Amino acid sequence: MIGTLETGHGLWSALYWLLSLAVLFLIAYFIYSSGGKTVKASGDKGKPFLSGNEMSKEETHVKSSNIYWGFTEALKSYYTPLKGEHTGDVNDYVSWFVVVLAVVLILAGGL
Amino acid sequence: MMSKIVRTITNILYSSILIFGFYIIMHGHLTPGGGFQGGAVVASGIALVLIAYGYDTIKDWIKKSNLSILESIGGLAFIGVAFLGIGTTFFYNFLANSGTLFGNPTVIGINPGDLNTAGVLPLMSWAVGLKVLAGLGSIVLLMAYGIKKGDEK
Amino acid sequence: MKKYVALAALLVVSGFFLLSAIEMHSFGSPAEEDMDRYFIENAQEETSTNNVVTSIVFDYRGFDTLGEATVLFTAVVGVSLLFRRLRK
Amino acid sequence: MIGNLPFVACVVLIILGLYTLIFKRNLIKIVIGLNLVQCGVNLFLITLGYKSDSVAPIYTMAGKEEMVLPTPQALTLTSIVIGLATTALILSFAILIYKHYKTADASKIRRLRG
Amino acid sequence: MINEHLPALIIGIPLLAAFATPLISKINDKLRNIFVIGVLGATLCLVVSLAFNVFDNGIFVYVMGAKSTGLSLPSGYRMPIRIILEVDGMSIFMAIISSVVAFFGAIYSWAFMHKETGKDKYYTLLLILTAGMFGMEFTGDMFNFFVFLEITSIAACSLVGFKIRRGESSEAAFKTMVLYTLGALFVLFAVGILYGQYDALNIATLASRIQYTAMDKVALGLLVAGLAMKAGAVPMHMWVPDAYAEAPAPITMILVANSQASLYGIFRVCFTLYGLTISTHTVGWIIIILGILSMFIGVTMALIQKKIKRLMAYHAISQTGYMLLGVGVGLAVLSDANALNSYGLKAMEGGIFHIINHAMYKGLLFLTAGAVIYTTGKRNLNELGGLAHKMKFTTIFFIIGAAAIAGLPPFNGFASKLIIYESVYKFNPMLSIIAMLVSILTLASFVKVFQSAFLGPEIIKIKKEPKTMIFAMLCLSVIIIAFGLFPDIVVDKIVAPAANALVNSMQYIAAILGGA
Repeated sequence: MIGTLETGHGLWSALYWLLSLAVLFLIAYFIYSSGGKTVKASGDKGKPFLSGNEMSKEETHVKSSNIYWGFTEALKSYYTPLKGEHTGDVNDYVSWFVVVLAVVLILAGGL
Repeated sequence: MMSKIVRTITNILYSSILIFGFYIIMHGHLTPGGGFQGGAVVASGIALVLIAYGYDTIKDWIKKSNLSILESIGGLAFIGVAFLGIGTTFFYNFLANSGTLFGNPTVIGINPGDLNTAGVLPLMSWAVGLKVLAGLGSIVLLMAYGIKKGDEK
Repeated sequence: MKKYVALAALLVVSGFFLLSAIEMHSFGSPAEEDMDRYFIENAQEETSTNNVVTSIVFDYRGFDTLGEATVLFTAVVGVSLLFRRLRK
Repeated sequence: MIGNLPFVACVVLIILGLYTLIFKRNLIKIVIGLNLVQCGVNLFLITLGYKSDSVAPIYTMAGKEEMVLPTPQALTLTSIVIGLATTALILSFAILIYKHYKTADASKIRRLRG
Repeated sequence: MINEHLPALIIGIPLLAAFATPLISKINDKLRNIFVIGVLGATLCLVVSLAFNVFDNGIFVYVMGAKSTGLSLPSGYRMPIRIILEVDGMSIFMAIISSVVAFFGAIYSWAFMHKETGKDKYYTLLLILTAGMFGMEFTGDMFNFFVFLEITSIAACSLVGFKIRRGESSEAAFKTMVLYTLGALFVLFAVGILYGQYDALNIATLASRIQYTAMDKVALGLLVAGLAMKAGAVPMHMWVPDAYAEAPAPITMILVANSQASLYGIFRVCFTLYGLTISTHTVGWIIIILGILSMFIGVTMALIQKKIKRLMAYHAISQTGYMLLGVGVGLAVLSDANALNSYGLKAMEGGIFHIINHAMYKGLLFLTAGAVIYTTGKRNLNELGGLAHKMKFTTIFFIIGAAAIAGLPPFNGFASKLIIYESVYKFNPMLSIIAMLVSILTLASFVKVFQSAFLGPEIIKIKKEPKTMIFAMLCLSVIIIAFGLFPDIVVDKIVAPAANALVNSMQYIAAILGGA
């Protein structure tokens, strides 16, 4: 069968996957279409609403630096040293290179 | 621009540097040297003139665009000679021992040398020589121009 | 702190480099020379050149020389790209 | 050991270049460090081909038939030209950086980080 | 007749065109663009025909300057003396990637570089960079490999510093150049050490002669570290975001392929050059550790980036980790025939399949990023928003690329990642779990880009993207979808021969030296 990839211990076929996706979509569409059709997005319902304040549409756009703020805040102890290592100093780039070279030489040469 | 002494000596030396460079390119297959070395010698002549006369004077004498054309031609000639051998293989020395241009067979063992030997090697030497003298010359000129531009700002 | 790590790494690397320099065949008597003996013996006949180095540069390893010429060409093009005029 | 002193000298040159690259902050000095490494490697290559009591591998009016290995000479020629090209390019970058940043201190030239 | 000379022509034609480009630019700009695209298209055709040749007839040997193209040994001698191009499954696999990427990069450049000055030099360098990659991939000679490594380094760095009005460009190019040159010098030092011991430069000859002495170990370390640096493995990755973010978008796409050519160098050194003598387990683990570090640190750094191309550059590092992981697992079990057949070879196929997938979708993503920068003039994600309103095509292409890199079915990234997960799980379950975690984080960070740049209200003015840019992105998207729908064909036809070529290093040696 064309499109079936052996992945070592299983099979993967994108065509079957698409077929099952289509079936799922049909089921979902059936459930969706059997619902009521009374809700309309016009008037007050369509306006952005943030913590009780009415805002213009431009202000509601979440800036990229605010996305995953919680994630980075929680992993601060991981991120602070990691960012500290990316100094942008060419001497540090070379020293990292030499450090890796030393480690590789020890591992490859010692064993 | 440097002092008059430097300029006068440059005037005297310049031609002999050029001739020496071309001699080295030409005898690359017989004596130490070859296209790169000779080209570098000629380019050092250009650098000497640049130092003696300064960038503003020399830029009218030696055009960077001409040098870049010369360099392209040198590169094309080199790879062209390599492509000419493609009847057999890429880089095949099709002129060696053929009896035509640069085609005399060479004496095996220690000998005084014959200029008309070595097949395509002298041609490649000349192509590389042109390329190196144009390339190094234009690098020197361009860097002088770049520093100049930096000073103006 | 970081400096000492770099210095230690440099010392390790230099140790290995020195090791390879000392372990290398003794200076003046190459361990194997079959490829080079071929060049010395046959270069005159095959390329009709007195200068063995030139015969290697332009014939046996001519492709390297093409690469080298390309490197120089690239550098010149790169330098002229950097010092180009921005307006036409 | 003592016979291999030429190789050791080349390696020392390489190590000095690495030291310069790691600890010196001036852009020009960094380029010089790179050149030191280059010279060390080139010298290492050319010393590999040396044979005692031999002449240069050129038959024109040669003194005798024993010749040093020719391949390292060809390789070194190639790598010298390559080194020259890289040096020219890298110095041009240094000129441009100096023009934009008004400094040649590598620790101040780090707008790109993080 | 032309069939015999294919490898030399594939390297020679772009170089010839590169020397001719400055002259042609003097005539006409449009003619030059057509010329460059035509040359790259012709090269692509030659690569494809060479690929058919190699898949049918096995390893292709081309001897430069000999009396006939296949004459690798001079009569009566046991070692090759000339430079030999040796094209096996892995080489041609990498060459296909390079040529496809360069071709679409040139097409995309037409509109993208329209307003810049110095286009003649730009196209010259592009051609040289392409030829250099072919040279690295085809050559069977260590010193020749170094020469082509330097060619790609110099061309790549000149192109990284293309925007001379920005100081950051020069800064990135300087740093990259220092590292590239140092890495190449380490490679040269290693070549010198190998030459000094065995008096040979040919990879096959060296591989048959190597004893694995202390000096060989030093040379191995130098080669692996130098080439891993150029491939962008953590912790030598710091140049990657600088260079990728500052280069023009089509060049960034080619730089990805260039890094992968160095990756090919590592594989060639570990599998072929040292394959017979090395302690494969140790070196395999070195590569696996480099891969895991690259995957994890790359993706976590990408999450917090604010500039669009810098973010994608960190993802390039992280995806390189997958390739190192897959092939590293294969190397680690190389001496164990049972494990190799049960999962090692599959892991290598996954890693190698990921190389071509990564080149395609990462190229597409960089091109979309280039389109965003071209139409808005802004690099910072915080200043972007609502691009989907105007740039419908770019948005669709971005979704395709992002879904592929995050490993969502049915795109190609999923297929290769699935192979890697399953086979690496048998080797060490922990590695597989880390790989999956990294995949999730990748999805998360691309959701961030999509939300902040493409969704939301229109907050900036944009112009439309030109047609040639859309065409290049469309072609890459089609390739991605085709690879995603029919991964089995790709794996069977081009990936499996590449993996087998790496494993069977004896064949590579026998093709030059004869016998077995």
